[in-house]
Amino acid sequence: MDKKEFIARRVARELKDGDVVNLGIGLPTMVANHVPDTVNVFFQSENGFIGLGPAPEEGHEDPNIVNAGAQCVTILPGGVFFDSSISFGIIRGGHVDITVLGALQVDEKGNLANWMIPGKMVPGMGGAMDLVTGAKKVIIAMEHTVKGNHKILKECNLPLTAAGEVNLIVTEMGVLEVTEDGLLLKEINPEYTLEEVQAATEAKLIVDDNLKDMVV
Amino acid sequence: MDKKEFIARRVARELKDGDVVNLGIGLPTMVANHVPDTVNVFFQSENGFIGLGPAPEEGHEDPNIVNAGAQCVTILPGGVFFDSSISFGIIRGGHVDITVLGALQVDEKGNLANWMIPGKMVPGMGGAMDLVTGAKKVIIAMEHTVKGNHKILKECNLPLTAAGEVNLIVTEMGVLEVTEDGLLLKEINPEYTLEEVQAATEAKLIVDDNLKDMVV
Amino acid sequence: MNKIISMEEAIAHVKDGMTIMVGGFLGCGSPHRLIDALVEKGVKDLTLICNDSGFADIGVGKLVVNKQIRKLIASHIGTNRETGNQMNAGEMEVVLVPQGTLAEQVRAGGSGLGGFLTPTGVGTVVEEGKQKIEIDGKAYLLELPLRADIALIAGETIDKFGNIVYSGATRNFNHLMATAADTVIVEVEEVVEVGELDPNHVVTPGIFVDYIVNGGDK
Amino acid sequence: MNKIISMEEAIAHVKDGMTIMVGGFLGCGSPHRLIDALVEKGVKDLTLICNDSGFADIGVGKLVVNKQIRKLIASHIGTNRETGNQMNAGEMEVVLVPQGTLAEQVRAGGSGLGGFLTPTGVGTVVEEGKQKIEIDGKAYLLELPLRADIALIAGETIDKFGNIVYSGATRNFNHLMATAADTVIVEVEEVVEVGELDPNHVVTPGIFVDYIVNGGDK
Repeated sequence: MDKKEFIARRVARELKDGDVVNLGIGLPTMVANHVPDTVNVFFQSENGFIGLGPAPEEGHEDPNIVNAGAQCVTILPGGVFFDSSISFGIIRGGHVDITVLGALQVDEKGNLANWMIPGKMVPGMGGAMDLVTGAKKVIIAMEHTVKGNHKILKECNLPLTAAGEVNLIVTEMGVLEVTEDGLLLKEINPEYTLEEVQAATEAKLIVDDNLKDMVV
Repeated sequence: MDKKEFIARRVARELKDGDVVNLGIGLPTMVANHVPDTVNVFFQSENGFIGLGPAPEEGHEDPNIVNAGAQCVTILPGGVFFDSSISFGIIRGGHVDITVLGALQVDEKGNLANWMIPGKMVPGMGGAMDLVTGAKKVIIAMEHTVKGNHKILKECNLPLTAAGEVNLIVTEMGVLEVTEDGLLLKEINPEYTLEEVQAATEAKLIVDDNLKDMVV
Repeated sequence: MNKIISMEEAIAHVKDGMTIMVGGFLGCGSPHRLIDALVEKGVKDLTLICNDSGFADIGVGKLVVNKQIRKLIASHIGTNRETGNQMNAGEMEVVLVPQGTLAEQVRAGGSGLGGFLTPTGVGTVVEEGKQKIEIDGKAYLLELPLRADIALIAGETIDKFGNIVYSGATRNFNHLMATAADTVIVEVEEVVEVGELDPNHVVTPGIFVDYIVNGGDK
Repeated sequence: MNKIISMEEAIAHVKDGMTIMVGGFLGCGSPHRLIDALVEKGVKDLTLICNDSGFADIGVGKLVVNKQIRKLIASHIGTNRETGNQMNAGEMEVVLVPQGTLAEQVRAGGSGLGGFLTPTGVGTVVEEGKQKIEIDGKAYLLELPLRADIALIAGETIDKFGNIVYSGATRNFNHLMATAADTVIVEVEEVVEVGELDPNHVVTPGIFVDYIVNGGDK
């Protein structure tokens, strides 16, 4: 299985019936494809609606119904359109249960950097700062390292998206919870050893007494 | 002609084509009956709509369409319903051209008191503080005195609704503009003498060089 | 996830001493059946956040007359003499708030804002105890958000997920209060199936609504 | 009071050096014909307030490519490489703002608020130069309102008075910007007679709209 799909599948298992969920662009968007049939969640699209559905069949695209990445999508029965102030009132007001985003860097204090690399790439924060600050639970879904370099650090050195707001990190290697004491490795992909996961992580990992295999 | 109707008729002449207008309860509400046919104004009702129309015919009342005084009214073609935050966004944001309210006291600095008499009557400010603060032009429509006592003062002694926001005062005796130098008597009802109007006013009146008769 | 409950189940959520928001403007758009049930049950020591205190026999005024309110936060109390009586007798605390400020406080409470700056109330007793901040030479009051344990609101039509459409001037505080309470109970005239409401016309998204009481059934 | 004007008359309102707000989200809900006319006319030195800088060939991105923007206030510029290039070359000033903050700033500008407190951006570079206020032990940034000389927005259906109904996700910043500019010009697909829109369904009241360009006529 592709790494990204593996991560998306594992994140999907975090979603509970009734959750309002906002998925970031890229890997996080793939989470929608793996929600169990028994779990009914509501996807919020920060550009202005709730009830985000799958991509339309070819020839049935409505240019007025797009996701936050400008891709044509659909709205499910029971969905609602609203303006950007209401959309971010929902987000900032704590009415989004889970947001799933990618990261450039994340650290053991739950700090997140995902919106710019000074002097190189400045896409802007879009809705990410509001989402990470406002959502009840922030899940980072990403590959554990980038080109062999650490992304899970003792301390982020890129400009932050938000300070201390990340709750869970899901990678192809494992599931890490941000705790007061640091990063708690709760699940490990059995394809990797503990030593390999620690070597791929700059922050010191606390291994859960009850460490489980990562199942997707 | 009844004093109140006289006042309402004169206030109606202040309304210009295209104005968004909010009328307070009581005398100000009567202004709506005297808008010239050639002038198209839009009445805003702070409980949540624009396009406030006349009272419905008997038997055609809709309990869901009431004015801010809980009286059944109608909505005109082109009207729009909205929630209270949008309603007061319109008011506070300066999108109401004229608000017409009554007063317990008004003074030469444009201060207004119309929401409580300590120890006696405390109805509350309702939307009056927002209206007086937010509307582009604030017109006070009231009888010049109450039981022979002054209402147009050097300085209000009741708790204020807003400081320095009143622009025009229309009574059965005349039309007074609040200027930096004090109250400017711009029109006088020919049934009264200048001396009578001044005697009925605590604040010292400045008489307009171009003083006109009050026409309704 | 069935949100439709009985009036009895709905009212069981309201406990003595809670802070409740109740929608409506002088009774227009108030959840009248929920209020009647609350009067019947006699829950007491409530803090009530509402635009006004209604009339003695209409809307939340009944809760005042029945002495169930310990503290009232409202913009207007002039249509219910009993409110003034209890206030003057020291039986009920009353906090009077400009209506636009009240609406914005509820909206802030529902949308995660820590407060807002309004020019309304500057130079009046409304200033008391509040921080005054000058922006570009103009004075504003810093007003803080309001939230409640429970919001009791009314809608016209709702789908089974809780998406609400309002009729006429009933929207007032109902939509805002739906966003600003831990538990939101809505009384409606008509319940329809999910998908029957146009997503462009829904005012209050169903994610805000916890329970629905189908008044039309009564 | 005829609000319907030609594209030429509409664009004549936009002058060099003005601050303009343009609705849309990555081009969805943008006033595409007004933008094209603006490109054609070549008005320059504009300050642009928009959610994003679009794509090089879609939405406000065209204005960037054509070097008509002196300063950009937006939440996202990653889909238009030209924006980053001009920013890095010092040709265009770019102020990046969290999207929810930007929406709220425009709303504040339109509704007479002097500012608001948001938790978004605390502990990040967004804090720089802003007042930080603690409420109940939680830190917030004081963000200030935004206004513009002109708002160019898009709607789906409008009546001749200017009441706007939107379709789908096109509402985004359009409704908010209609409240926050001295002059508001809306481009729509269809113009109907006053009274044809349901007063419960209109999103943007016509009192906010100064001019209508009937794109459907073109």
